[in-house]
Amino acid sequence: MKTLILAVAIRIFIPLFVIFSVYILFRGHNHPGGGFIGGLICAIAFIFHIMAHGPKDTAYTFFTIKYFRKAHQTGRSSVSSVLVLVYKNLFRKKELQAAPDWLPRQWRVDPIFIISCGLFLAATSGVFGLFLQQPYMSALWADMYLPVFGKPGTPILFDLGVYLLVLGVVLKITFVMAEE
Amino acid sequence: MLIIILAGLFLAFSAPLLYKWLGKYVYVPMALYPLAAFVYFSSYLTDVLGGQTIFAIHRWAPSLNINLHFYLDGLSLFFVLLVTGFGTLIMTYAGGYLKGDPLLGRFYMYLTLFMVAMTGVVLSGNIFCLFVFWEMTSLSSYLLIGYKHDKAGSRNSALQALLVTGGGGLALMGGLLLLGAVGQTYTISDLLNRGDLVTSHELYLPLMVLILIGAFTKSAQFPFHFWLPNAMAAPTPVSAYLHSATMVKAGIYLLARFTPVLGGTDAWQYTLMAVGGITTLLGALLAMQHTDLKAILAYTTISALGILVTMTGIGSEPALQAMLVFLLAHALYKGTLFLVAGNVDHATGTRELDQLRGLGRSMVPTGVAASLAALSMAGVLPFFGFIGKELLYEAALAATTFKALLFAVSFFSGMVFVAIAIVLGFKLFWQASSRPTPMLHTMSPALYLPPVIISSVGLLFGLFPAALVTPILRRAAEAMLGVEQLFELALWHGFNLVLGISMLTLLLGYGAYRYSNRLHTYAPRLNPLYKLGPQRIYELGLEGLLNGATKLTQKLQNGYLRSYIFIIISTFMVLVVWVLAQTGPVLDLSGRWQEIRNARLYELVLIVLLVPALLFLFRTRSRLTAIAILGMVGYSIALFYILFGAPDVAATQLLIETLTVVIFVLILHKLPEFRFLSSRIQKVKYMIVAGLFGCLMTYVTLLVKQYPLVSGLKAYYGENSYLQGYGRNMVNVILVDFRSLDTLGETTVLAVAAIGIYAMLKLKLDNEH
Amino acid sequence: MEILLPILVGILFASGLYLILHRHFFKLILGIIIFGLATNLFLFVIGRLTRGNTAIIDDDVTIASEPFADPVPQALLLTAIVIGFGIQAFAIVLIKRVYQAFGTNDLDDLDKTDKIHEELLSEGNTQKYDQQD
Amino acid sequence: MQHILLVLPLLIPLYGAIACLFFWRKLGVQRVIGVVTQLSLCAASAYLLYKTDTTGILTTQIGNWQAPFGITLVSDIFSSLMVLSSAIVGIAVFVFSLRGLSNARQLFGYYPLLLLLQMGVNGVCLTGDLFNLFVWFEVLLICCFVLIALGGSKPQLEGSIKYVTINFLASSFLLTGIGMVYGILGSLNMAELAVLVRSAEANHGLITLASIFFLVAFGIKAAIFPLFFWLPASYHTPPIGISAFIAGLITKVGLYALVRLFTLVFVLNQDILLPIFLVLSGLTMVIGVLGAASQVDFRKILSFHIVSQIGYMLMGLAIFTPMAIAGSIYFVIHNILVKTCLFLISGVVYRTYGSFALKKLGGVYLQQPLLSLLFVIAAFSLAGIPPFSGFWGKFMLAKGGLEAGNYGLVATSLGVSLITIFSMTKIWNEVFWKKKPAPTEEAARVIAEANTAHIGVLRLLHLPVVVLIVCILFIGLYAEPLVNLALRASEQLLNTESYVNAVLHK
Repeated sequence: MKTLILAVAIRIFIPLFVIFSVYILFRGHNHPGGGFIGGLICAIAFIFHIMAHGPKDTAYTFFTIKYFRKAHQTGRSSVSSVLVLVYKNLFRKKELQAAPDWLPRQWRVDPIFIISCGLFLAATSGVFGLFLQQPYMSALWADMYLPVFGKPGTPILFDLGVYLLVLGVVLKITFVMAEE
Repeated sequence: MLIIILAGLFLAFSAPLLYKWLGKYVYVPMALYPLAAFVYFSSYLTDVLGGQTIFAIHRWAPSLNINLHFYLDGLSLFFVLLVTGFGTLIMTYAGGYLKGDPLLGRFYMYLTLFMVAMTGVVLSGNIFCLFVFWEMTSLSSYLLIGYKHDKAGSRNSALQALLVTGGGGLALMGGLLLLGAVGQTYTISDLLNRGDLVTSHELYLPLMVLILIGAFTKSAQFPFHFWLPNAMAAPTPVSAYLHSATMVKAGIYLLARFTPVLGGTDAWQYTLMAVGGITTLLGALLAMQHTDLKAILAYTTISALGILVTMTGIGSEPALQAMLVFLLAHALYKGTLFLVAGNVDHATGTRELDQLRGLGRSMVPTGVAASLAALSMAGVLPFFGFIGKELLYEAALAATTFKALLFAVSFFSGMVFVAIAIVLGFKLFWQASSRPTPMLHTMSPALYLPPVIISSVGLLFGLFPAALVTPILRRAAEAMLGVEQLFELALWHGFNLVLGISMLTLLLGYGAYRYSNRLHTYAPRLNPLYKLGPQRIYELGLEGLLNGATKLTQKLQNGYLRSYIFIIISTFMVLVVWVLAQTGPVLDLSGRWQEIRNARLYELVLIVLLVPALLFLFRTRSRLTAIAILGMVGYSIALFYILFGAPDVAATQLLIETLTVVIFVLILHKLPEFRFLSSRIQKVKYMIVAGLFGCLMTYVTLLVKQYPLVSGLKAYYGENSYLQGYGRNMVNVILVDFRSLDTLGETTVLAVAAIGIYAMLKLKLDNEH
Repeated sequence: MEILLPILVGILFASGLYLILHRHFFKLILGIIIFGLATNLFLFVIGRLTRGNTAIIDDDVTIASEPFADPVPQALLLTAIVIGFGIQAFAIVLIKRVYQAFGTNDLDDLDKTDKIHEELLSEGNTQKYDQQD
Repeated sequence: MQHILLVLPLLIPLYGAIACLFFWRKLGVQRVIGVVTQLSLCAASAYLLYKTDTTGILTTQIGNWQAPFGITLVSDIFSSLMVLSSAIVGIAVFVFSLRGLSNARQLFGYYPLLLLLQMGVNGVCLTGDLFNLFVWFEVLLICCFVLIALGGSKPQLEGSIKYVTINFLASSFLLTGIGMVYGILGSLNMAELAVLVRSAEANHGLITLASIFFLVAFGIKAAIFPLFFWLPASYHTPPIGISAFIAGLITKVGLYALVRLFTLVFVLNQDILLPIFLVLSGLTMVIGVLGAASQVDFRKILSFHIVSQIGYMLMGLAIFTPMAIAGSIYFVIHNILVKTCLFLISGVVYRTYGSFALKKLGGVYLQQPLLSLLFVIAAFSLAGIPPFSGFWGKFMLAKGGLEAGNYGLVATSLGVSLITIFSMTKIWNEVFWKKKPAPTEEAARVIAEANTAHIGVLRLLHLPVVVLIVCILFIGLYAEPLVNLALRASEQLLNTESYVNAVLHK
C-alpha cells in the first residue's frame, strides 16, 4: 500500500476529510449527519493514513504537539511559568527556535485523552441545566443563528462531544491494532 | 431479661480476648455469668410460684410480627434454671478440663453463645423468636462438636449434627409458619388459647408433622437419633451440657410448650408414643452393646429422651408430671455421669470399658459422684431418680391406650438403666481389681467438684422433694395442662404395686448386668442390621447427593459453548411456542402474496442476492472471502435502510461496516485458518435449530406487524423537533436532545470498548509459549 | 415488501445462529456480527416501514407532515448499531487473543474453566500477578 | 433538588471515570479520585434513599421533555436501595483492590472501568425508560466484558468468550423485545407502557409474547436455569477484586430489571407467566445448589451459589404477593452484600495461602481467628440461619409462599437451604478447620510473599470485609429497617398507580 501516489493523496485528503467531517457534524441537526457520522468520517481519514504510513508516523504527524520548554527556574511560581510557556509557544514560536535555553519537546496526545475530552464535553453539556434548577440535559439555546453552524446551543456541544469521542475511540482501536 | 441475653452475647464474643488477658482464670467471668443469670431468674421464683407469668416485649422486626418477646412461666423458669444452673458448673468444669488449650477462649465463646441461645429458646414468647434461638443452638452445637477440628471424625460428626438438626430446624420453620398462619398470631401466650382453632384446621396435620420433625431431630428421636452418639466427638463438658442436660431437651421443651396448642389429638398422641417408644427401646438396646463410656451414656440419653417423648405423648396429668420429674432427674444424674466419664477419660486417656478398672482408689470424689448418680439412675430409694421412675410406672399404668406396651417399654428401659448404672457406679470404681488402670493426671477440684455437687443435688431433691422441687414443677405442669396442679412428690408411697415393680426392675437389671458381657460378644453379629439403619441412609443420601450433583453438573456445565447456546435458544423457542399456543394471536396470511407483488424490483434483487451470499459464507474456506461477504451483507442492509427513509442509519451502518472490515483486515493474519470442525450430524442438528429459530422470528415479526401501530412519540417528535428542538433532522434531535441520555450511555460503551481493546492487546499477564 | 423483509430477518437470524453454533472461532465471530445485523433489522422492520420518506422536516415547514418515517426506531437503531459495534469490536479482538493464547481455533478446546477439576490450567494462574503491593 | 439528586448516581461515577481517564498513567491520582468518587457516591446514594423514603417516588425528566417523550429517571425505594447497596459494595471492592489487585491491572483502566460499571448499574436501577434500560445494561455489560478479560490470562480469556457470546445473545433478545414492545404499544416509557398495557385495547397475546423476550434476556443476565451457563464458566476466572464486584452485583441487576418489568408492565396473562416463573425458580435453586455442592474450589462454590440464590429471588416474583416480593427485595440486598463479602474473604485467603482449591487449603481457623469469625457470619448469613440476614429474606419468601399456597416451592426452598448449609460448611471444613496440607510450590511462594508483606497490607484487605460484615450484621440483627423498606418497596411495586402518577402526571 505504501505507494508514493497514495501517500501523497492521503496527505492532501486528510485536511479535506477533517473539514468535511466537521461540516457533517454541524449540519447533522438539520440534515443527515451528526456527531457520530462526522467522527467516524474524520477517523477513517486517519485510518487511511495509518494504513499507508504506519501508526508511528501518523501519531508523530498528527497527534504530537511539538513545543519548547525552558528548564524550571527556582524562585518562579509554576503557574506563571506555565503561562509563559503557553504564551511563548503560541505566539512567539519563531523566537523560541532560536533561543538556546528553550529546548524542543514533544507531547504525544494519546487518543484516550481525546476520548475523555469528548466524554467530558458530552456529559458537561447537560450540567448547565442543573444549575438553572432544570433537569439534567435540559437544552439551552442562544438566541441567534450562525451560517453552517446553525443555532448554537448545548445539544450542539453534546454532539461535538460525541464527535470527539468517536474519533478518539476509533483512533485508539486502530492505533493499538496496527501496532500489533 | 433482654439485658441478660445481650450481656451473654457480649461476653461470648469477648471470651477470646478475656482468655488473652486472664489466661487459665478465664473460667471465672465465664462461670460468673450463668451464676448471675441463675440468681437473676431465681428472683422471679416467688412471682412465678405465686402463679404469675412475666412478660417483656422488645421491638425487633415488628413489620413481620417477630419481636423479642420474653415470657416467663413455670415451664420456662424450670428450664431456664436448669440451663443456667448447669451452665455455672459446666463452665467451671470446662476451665479445668481444657486447661492450657490454646482455643479455650473460642470454646468459651461457643459455649456461652449456646447457653444464651438455650436461655432464649426457653424464654421466648414468640414462636419465631424461639426459632431464632433454636437455630443458634444448632449453630453453636456445630462449632462445639467440631471443636477438635483437626480430626476428620469430629468434623464429620459436627456436620452430621448440623445437617440433621438444621434440617429439622427448617421443617420446624415451615411448621411454625403454618402454625402462625393458622393461629393468626406468633405470640405463644395467644396461641395457647387457640388450641381448638389449630387442631381443627385442615393444615393441622402437616404443621404438626413439621413441628414434630423439628423437635425429634433436636431431641434425637428415632429415626434421627444417630447424630447424638456421633456428637460425643465434642469435649466432655459439651456432651454433658448440650447433649444430655440441655440442648436435646429443647425438643422436649418444644413439645411440652405446644402441648396445649397441638396436643390432645390422636395423631399427636400416637405419633409421640410410637416414636418415643421405639426410641426408648432402641436406645436401651444399643446402650447395652457399646463399650465406650460416652457412647453408652449417649444411647441411654436417647432412651431417656424417648421416655420423655412417650410421656408427653400420653398427655395425661400423671404422665406429664412424670415427664417433668424424670427430666429433672435425668439431667442431674446424666450430667454427673458425663462429667465422670470426662474425668475418667482425662485421667486415664481412655473411655473403653475393658481397659478401665479399679479407678475408685485414685479418684475418690469422682467415684463417689459416679455412685451417687448411678444410684439415682438405677432408681434406688432415697434418690430423685427413684421418684422419677415411680411416676413413670404410674403414668404408664394409668394410660388409657396401649397400657401394656407402654409399661413394657418403660420397664425394659428401667432395667437397662439399672444394668448400666451398676457398670458405671460400681464396676468401674469399686470392683476389686488386681491391676487398676494407671492414672495420667491427678484430678483438680474444678474437675471433681461439679459432678459431686450435681449428684448431691440429686440426692437432696430425693430426700426433700416437697420443699425443693414440687412448687416449680407444679407451675411447669400447669403451663402444659392449663389447669392448676396439685400434685405432691413424696419419696415414700408405701408398699404398692409400683414399688414392687421397682424392686423387680432392680433385680432384673442386675441380671442384665451379669449377662451384659455375653451381650458384647453377640453385638457384632447385629452389625449388618445397622447397615440398614438411618445412619446408613444418611451416609448414602449424602454420598448420592454428592455423586448425583457432580454428574449432573458435569453434564450441564460441560464447557461447550455451543451446547450452552443450544439450550438457551431451545428454551427460548419452547417458551415462545408455549405462550403462542396458550394465548397467541394467529398470523393472518391472506393478502401476503399481494404484498410480495408490490415489492419493487431492486428490493427483490437485493434479497435474492443476499441469500446465496449467506449460503456461500457457510461453505467458503477463505477468510478474506468471508470478510468480503460479510461486508456485502452489511452494505445491502444499509441499502434497505436508505430505501425505507433512514439515511442516518444507513450512513452509520455503512461506516461501521467499513470499520469492521478494516478491523478484520488489521488482525486477519493473526486469525486462524478456516477449518470444518463440526460433524455432519451436528451440522444437521444446528441447521434445524437455526432454521426453526429463523422461522420463529419471522413469524413474530409478521405477527406484530399484523396490527396497526399508534405511536404518540412519532407525532410528538414530528411536531416539536423543529419548534422546540431547533433541528429538522428528527433522528438527530432525538439523539442529542430528546433522548440524549441514551447517547451518553452509548458513547460510554464505545469508550469502554476502546479501553478494553487496548488493555486486551497490551496487557498480557500470561506468558505465552 | 411487508413480507419480504421479515423473511430476510428470519434468514439472517438463522444464519447468524447457525454460525454461532459452530466450533470455529472465526465462524463464531461472523455469527455474532450477522446475529447483530439481524437484530438491528428486526428493530427497524418492527417499527413499521415507510418507503422513501425520511424523518427530516422539510425546509419550508416547521411541523413534519405525514407520511414521514417514524424517527424513533431509527434513533434506537442508531444507538443499537453503535453499541453493537463496540461489543463486536471487542469480541473480534477477544477472539484474536484467545487464538494467540491457546493456539487453537476449536471452541471445544476451551472447556477447562467449567470443569470441576481444572487439570490443565494451573490453579492460581489467574492471580499470579496480584501479589505485588 | 430532585433533578440533581437523581442524576448524581450517574454523574459522580461518570466524572470520576473521566478524571481517571485524564490521568491515565498516574495510578496515585486515580486512587485519590477513586476514594473521593466512591465516598461521594455512597453519600449521594444514601441521601437519595433517605429522600425517596421520606417524600415518595422521585422523578426527573431528562432534557426537560415531558414524560413519554423524553427519558425519565425514577427512584422508588427498590431502586434507591439497589443504588445504595451497589455503592457500599463499590467502596468495599475499591478498598480491597488497592492492595488486592496487581498494579498492572490497575494501570489498564481498572478504576475508570469500575466507576463506569457502577454508573451502568445505577442507570439500570434508576431509569424509567425501556430503551434507556438497554443502554445502561450495555454500559454495564461491556465494563464486565473488559474487566473479566482484564489481564488476559488463559482462564480469563476462556471465561470471557462464553460470557461475551451468551450475554451478547441476551442483549439481542432484549433489543428485539424492546422493538416488539414499541411495535405493539408505540411507547418506551415504562409508566406509559404500564398504562397502555392495562387499557382495554391492549393485545394480551402479543404483549405476553413480548414479555418472553424480556424473560429470556434478563433470565440470561440474572443466570436463571437453564440460561445460567455463562456464570459458572466465567465468574471465578478474574482476580477477586473484579469478580467480587461482578459476582455480587450484576446478576442481581438482571433480577432487578425482571422484577421491575414484570410488576410494572408485563402483568397480563399471569396465569401463564407465573407458573413459568415458579418452575424456573425451583429448578434454578436446585440446580444451582447441586452445582455448588459438587465443586471443590472456593470461588466456584460461591459462583454456583449465586445461581441458586437467584432462584430464591425469582421465587418472590413467582408467588407475586406483597410479602413474597418484599422477600425477594430483601434477599437481593442481602445477597449483594454477603456474596461480595464471601468473594473478598476468598481473596484474603488466597492472598495469604496461595490457593483456591479446597484440598490445598486448611488451617485458617488457627492462624486467622478474625477471618474465620467473619467467614462464619457471612456463610451462615448466606445459608439463611437466624438471626443472620439471610434468614429474614427466606422467612418472608416462605411466609409469602405459604400464604399463597405454594407449598411445593416453599418446601423446595427450605430443602435447598439445607444443601446451602452443607456446601458452606464444606468450605468451612476444608479451608478453616482442616489441617493444612503441605503447600505446593506456587502456594509456598505466595505464602512467603504474604509473610514478607507489610502487616498493613493484610489489614487493608481485611478492612472491606469487616465493613461488609458490619452491614450484614446490621441488616440481620436489626432487620426491622430493611424489612420495613422492603415491604414498602414491594407495595410500591405492586401499586403501580403511584409510579405512573409520579412519572406521567407531575
